[in-house]
Amino acid sequence: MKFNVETQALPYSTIILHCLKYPSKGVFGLLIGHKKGDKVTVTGCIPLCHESTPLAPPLELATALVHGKFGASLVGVYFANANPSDTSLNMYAIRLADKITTVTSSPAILIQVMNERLVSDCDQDRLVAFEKDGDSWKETKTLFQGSNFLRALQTVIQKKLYRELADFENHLDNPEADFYNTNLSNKLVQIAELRS
Amino acid sequence: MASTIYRLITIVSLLSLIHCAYSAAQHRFYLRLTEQPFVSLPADVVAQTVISLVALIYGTSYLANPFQYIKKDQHHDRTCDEALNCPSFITFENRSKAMSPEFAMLRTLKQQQRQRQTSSRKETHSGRVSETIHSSESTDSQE
Amino acid sequence: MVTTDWTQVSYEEGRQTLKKWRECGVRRSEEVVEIWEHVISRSPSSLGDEQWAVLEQVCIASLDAARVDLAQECIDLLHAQFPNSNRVLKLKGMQLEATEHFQKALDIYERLVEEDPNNNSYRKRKVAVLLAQGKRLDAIRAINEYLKIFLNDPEAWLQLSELYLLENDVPKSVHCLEECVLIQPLNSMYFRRLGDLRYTQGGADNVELARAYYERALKINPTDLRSQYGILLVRNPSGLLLKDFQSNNQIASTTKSPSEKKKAGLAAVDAIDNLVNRYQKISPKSNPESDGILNCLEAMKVTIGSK
Amino acid sequence: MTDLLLDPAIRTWVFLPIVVITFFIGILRHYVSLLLMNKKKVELENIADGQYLLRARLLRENGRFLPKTSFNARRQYLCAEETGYLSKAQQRPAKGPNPMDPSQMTEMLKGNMMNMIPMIVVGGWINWTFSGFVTTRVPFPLTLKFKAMLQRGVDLVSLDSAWVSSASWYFLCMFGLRSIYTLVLGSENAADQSKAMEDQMAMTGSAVNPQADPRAAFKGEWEALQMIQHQFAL
Repeated sequence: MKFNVETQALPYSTIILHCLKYPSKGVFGLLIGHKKGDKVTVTGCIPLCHESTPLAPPLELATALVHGKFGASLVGVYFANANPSDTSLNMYAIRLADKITTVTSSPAILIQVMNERLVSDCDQDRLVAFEKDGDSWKETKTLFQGSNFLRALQTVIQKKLYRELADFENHLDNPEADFYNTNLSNKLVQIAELRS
Repeated sequence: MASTIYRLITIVSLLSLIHCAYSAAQHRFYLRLTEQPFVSLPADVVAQTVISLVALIYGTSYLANPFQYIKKDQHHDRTCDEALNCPSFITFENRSKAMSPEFAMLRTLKQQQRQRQTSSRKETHSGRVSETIHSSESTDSQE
Repeated sequence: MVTTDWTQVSYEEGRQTLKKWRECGVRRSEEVVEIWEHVISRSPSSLGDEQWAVLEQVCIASLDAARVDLAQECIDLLHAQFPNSNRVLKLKGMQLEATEHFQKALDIYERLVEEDPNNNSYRKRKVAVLLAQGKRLDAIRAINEYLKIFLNDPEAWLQLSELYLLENDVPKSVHCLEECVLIQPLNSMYFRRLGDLRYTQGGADNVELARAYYERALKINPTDLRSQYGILLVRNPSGLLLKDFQSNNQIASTTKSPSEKKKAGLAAVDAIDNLVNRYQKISPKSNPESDGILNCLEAMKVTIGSK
Repeated sequence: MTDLLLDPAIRTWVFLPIVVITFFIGILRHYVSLLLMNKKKVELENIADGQYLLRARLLRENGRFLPKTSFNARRQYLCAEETGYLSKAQQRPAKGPNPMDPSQMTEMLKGNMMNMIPMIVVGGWINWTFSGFVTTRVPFPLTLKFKAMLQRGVDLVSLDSAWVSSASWYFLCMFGLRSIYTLVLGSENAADQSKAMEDQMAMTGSAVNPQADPRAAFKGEWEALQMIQHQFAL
């Protein structure tokens, strides 16, 4: 079944901000959204950790908490590799996606951030979606937001909002940090009129 | 509530201890006035000193905050990133490099150079010759 | 997440922050560059002797933040002050690495190692060059070679364990972490990370070891949230919420004798308790989701309690 | 207590100058030794020896945090018959510090030249110039045995042993000011102690000094490791 993945503006920019907050590390996160037929809409994302080799305990804990809160609308995993020239699929992300597929009993999708396309003047889609086909992961179509969204993204990056983003690891370091980033999302919507 | 009681006990026992010291000095001064040899302190002063000492120890032992594990972790306030970070092995192949304009120009230069090689390899059809060109060219581009 | 705007920070506070980051080896390159450009570069000389250490820190940070021009400036300033110092040469090598002239950087490091074989930082840079080129297996071999001489260097063991994790070789990574624990038995992060690794390895006795390590980490550093969560994970006999997410070989570990199950249940409950009172202290203003997490924990406690 | 009245001039011309002299001689000695002490060339092998000895000790001390299997694996790695580093190091040919060879000679000469000679010279000079009178009194009563130490140069039987002669006051200052030296000098070299330098010290600091013969140390560590009973502490 060929999925058609549409990432809304808010999760799209949160993913990019998560990559920018830890430029020299691989990042990981969960995707929230809903599925209708072969169309998957990603409405939110939760940054989990910022190391290319996340260990089982934080991943299990975070997925359990997020699953407890969002239930079946947990649709997949996003990740980015540390080395910009390395575009291979990260095996920890694949393992997590498979586990989500078993738990939510519906095929999970995998979104990879293409580091080399993050440069400001690139107009290609920064995110590439994959779906499980048999036991290998195939690339699927993604709906791209278009250039006005990119301009909004640039203003957010200029304001260095990525420093306010908190992922689950930051939460574990200091429980005051909210890894659902509710305050940041409101700010994003307000500043860059991103439809949430 | 409880800690105020212990604080009270500590203060009272401290005061009574000072009072004992004062009365002991007073006793010595009295002995010297009446030129009597100093033998020992009067029983009540000794008793009061011992009791107030015990009360003081009892009070302060409750006021002191709970015992800590002897070997404290010296940099316990470090976050996980700081503790597990290896600064001497820092590498610079990261996202900020991929996004910076200067390196974008460097990268396009490398891509053109790679395309030239693949096209040159097709023309000469002899892998070995182009391999030597490739290796020599790559060393030049490194200079 | 409260963030400070580093451009408006006072000179003294900027200096203190740089000093703190230098000591705990924090990697916040963009902020270091910002502090330098907006605050400290106004009058670096007023730092006295400390300005050379700050310059070195700014140079490395600017290389990390892909600002090769700023790095070149720092290197020139340092070179002017210390004309033939090896450390400035090392910085020059790092700059070559950043501009992808790996072979030249390697030559510099080779020369530095011959000149001063006792200094371990040059050898580490040679490993870093291999890492930058993406040759992970060569890097692993190089670190092992390095560790044959300087075997009490926790940083090298940490990097080696990270590399083994990248190769998905958890037992070797555990071995390296154990070395770090040997060298610094009072660092709660190493114990907690060792517990994570053992838990990731899976299997009844590994989970048991993970529990031991989490408790030791908690004993050294009682406010470590990760160890508290770790104990909850390990002790979790059949908390409904977590069970389906635990990797399947953990389930095997829960088939214990009833008395042990009881003990595990009790320990899980009090692990949740101290997590709950940790979260109760958080003001919803800073973390609106903290009560959401509280409810999850309460739900878990109910399911475990009823078991 | 025989109450002697000391001439206040003693305080300004004897008591204080001795303290100042000792202090500055200490600082001078520190810097001269820094200049003279050439950077001891520590070969790589000595560092490796030092590291392995430190490793064996760390294994014994913190071995209780590791499970039995990994502890035995490490012990085996260190103490195996042919391959273990500790066993190999024991069979190495003895290379003790033979005093005959010139480099050791100069080292030793420089060593004692640094601290013995200034002490004797200055002590003698003070004893010669400020001899024959008492400079100060120790506040607490002392037994007679202290008399010989504290009243060198003033051999009055009846004098209470609390009084201190100038020569022994010099020696008191010599040892008393040691902590002040670390305060003054310590704070100085802490300033330029950047992190890299610290690691550097930590790494080579534990190197075995080239003169000592490591074989005995290795034998000790080897036996200690063999005997230890591993018990998982957690």
